[in-house]
Amino acid sequence: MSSKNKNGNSDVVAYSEMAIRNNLSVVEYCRTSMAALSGCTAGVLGLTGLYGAAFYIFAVTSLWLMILCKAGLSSWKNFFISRKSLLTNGFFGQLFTYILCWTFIYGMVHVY
Amino acid sequence: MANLNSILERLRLWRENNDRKSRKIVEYWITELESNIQKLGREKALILEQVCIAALDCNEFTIAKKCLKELHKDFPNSLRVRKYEAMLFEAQEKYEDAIKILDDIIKVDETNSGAKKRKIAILKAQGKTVEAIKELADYLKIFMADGEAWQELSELYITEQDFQKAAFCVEELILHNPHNHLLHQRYADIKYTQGGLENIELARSYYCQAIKLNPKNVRALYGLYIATTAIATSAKCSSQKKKEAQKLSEWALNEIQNQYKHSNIDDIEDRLGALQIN
Amino acid sequence: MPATFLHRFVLSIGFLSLFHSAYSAAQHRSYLRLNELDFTHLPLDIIIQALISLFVIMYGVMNVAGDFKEIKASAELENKSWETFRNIPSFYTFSHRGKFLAFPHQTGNKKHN
Amino acid sequence: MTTDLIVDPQIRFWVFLPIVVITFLVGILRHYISILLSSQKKVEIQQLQDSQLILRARVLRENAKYIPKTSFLIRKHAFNREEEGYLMQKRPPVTQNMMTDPSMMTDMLKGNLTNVLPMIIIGGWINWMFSGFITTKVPFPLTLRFKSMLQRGIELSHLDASWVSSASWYFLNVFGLRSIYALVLGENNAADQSKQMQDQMSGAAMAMPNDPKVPFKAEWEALEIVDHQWVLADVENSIMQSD
Repeated sequence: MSSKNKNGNSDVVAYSEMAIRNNLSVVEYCRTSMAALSGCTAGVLGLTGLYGAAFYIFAVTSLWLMILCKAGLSSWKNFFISRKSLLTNGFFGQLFTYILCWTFIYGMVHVY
Repeated sequence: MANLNSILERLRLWRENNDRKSRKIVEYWITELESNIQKLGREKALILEQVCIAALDCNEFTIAKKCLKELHKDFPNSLRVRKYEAMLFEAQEKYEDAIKILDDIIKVDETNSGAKKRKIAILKAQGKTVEAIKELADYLKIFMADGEAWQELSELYITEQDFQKAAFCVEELILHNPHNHLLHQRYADIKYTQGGLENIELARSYYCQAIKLNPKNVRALYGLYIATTAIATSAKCSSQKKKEAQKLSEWALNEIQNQYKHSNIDDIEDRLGALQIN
Repeated sequence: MPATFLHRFVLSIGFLSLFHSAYSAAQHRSYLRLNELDFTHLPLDIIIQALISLFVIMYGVMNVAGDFKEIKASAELENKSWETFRNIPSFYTFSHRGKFLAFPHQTGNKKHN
Repeated sequence: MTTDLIVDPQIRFWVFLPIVVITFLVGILRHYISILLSSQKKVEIQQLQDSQLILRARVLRENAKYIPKTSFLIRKHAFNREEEGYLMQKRPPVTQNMMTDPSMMTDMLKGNLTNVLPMIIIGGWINWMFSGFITTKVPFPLTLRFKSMLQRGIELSHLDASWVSSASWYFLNVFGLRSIYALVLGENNAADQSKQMQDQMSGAAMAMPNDPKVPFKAEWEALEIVDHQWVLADVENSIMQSD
């Protein structure tokens, strides 16, 4: 048993770089769309202040769940190395997109 | 329309895998693609290239010429399209003309590896393997990280039966791509063919590695079986080693039988006997 | 599977619906302003429509974005054989038996006649 | 206190929306212009050889454990042999002066032409064309510190900080639309396909410093200290145990 474990540890799982990059670009695409769209929705709903921030967190989390569903709840390990980094990566990177869309639609709908 | 989409999908797959399905591609071209050239969108150039090569492969020069004309319309100054012109000459066995075009390309762009490779392919087509090897070795002095070229060189060495050098090329490939079970299997194949106890033991290790990377690789399992049998029956071996080899060969046989559990093949051992070299 | 017509359809429906809800919200705001009422919250139907269309669009986007590939390096090689792997287009030679086995297709014949 | 400012709805259609549309379209236009202007970098064959050499030395170092020891030693010798080893080759020192190389200059000019110039011109034009409007309000409260950032062109000390002026709205757009461009234009859009046709087959690691001596030396050192451990030494037992 112990020798088996040792073997398991010494085997570094090889990942195909191409596939990783492909997956990341798909996720990035979804993330940017989600930031833009959820920003628009927040603007339509007229959320202000902390409600908007909460909505962003809600959007990111639900996107994460959707991606996991798409990859398959049990087989996500075939497609991503870490589930957590899928959630946290790009959290702040897309925040600016979200705020811009939020401000834009909020201005269009609620200000005038 | 759905039909066209599925064909495009298949072509894409073949392109990625380097499948040589020339006959099929030409058929697709005649039945579906030719009338829909404009609908191919951004893949148009890639598909035209693919069809062009396939057509040359099938001796369908009219189709190849048509593809070339389309490509030429879109990219009048592209060196890549010029290369396909050279390939057309090549397929028609007008090697001088082909070489002239390729030399022109190389003169314009010294780093054009595609044209250089074609020149080597021409030597190969003419049967001048030794010269092709020499050219390819020169090419590899510059493009050292070109896996395709190393692979081709190893094949050329094998046709010349220079297994030591072929093995060197495959080692290079393994370095570039250490997780590819096919390369490990190939290396073992070459080492086994080379013969001698040391080489066969090396072959055994690499067959094992190939199996480890892909347990479904039956060719490696067969290879492992014959390699271990050769060790077990070798006169020069210590009895300890023989025993281990015996064990491994039994294991390999067992694995092969597992693989074929669902198909009706019996007497694997007899069949394997036919593969033996002693 | 590539992005199908259905997914694009879903996507555009979602966009239309989101746009519609935005328009309704703007209308609601101007109605309130004309009647000098204070804005507290949007009518529930607009909120629900906006949220639902967000998820409809996201569903479309997820499908349009493309498929994930297996990241295990061995996954794509598992079913390949050496014969496919060793086939290199850059070094194709055309002087093989295919030449003698091949027969010109109809399209070729037509032009010759 | 903050909502009692009523903005003319005409501003929405004649200032607010046009700024977004203009910024977006200019971005798209700039993308295509930069594709048009981009020139194929000419790669010297010597540079190519050097970069491939380094690539090969690197994979040898990283994956040496997969090949037998003798094979590794042969390669190491070829790379590191004194006098004639690949990594010991002398290269004529390349001194590339920025000012004397005309292609470098044009590249720099093109970069300026497509990046900096439009931003200044369009920014100035928008500032002049739509000056002095309050366009929108950010839906979250901000401190007074942001006033100078968001209310460029409006000098009103009593105005709440979350109102945004037209000039500032333009700059918000310039920075915020970047990821949207990536979404719309895609990483491998149609424009890239034509570039591919112009023949680029020489593979990765094209970028190469002008002076290969430094990376050569580094590779040489790294290769010297590689300790070869053949990973296949015990593979027979491990596969038998693994099932």
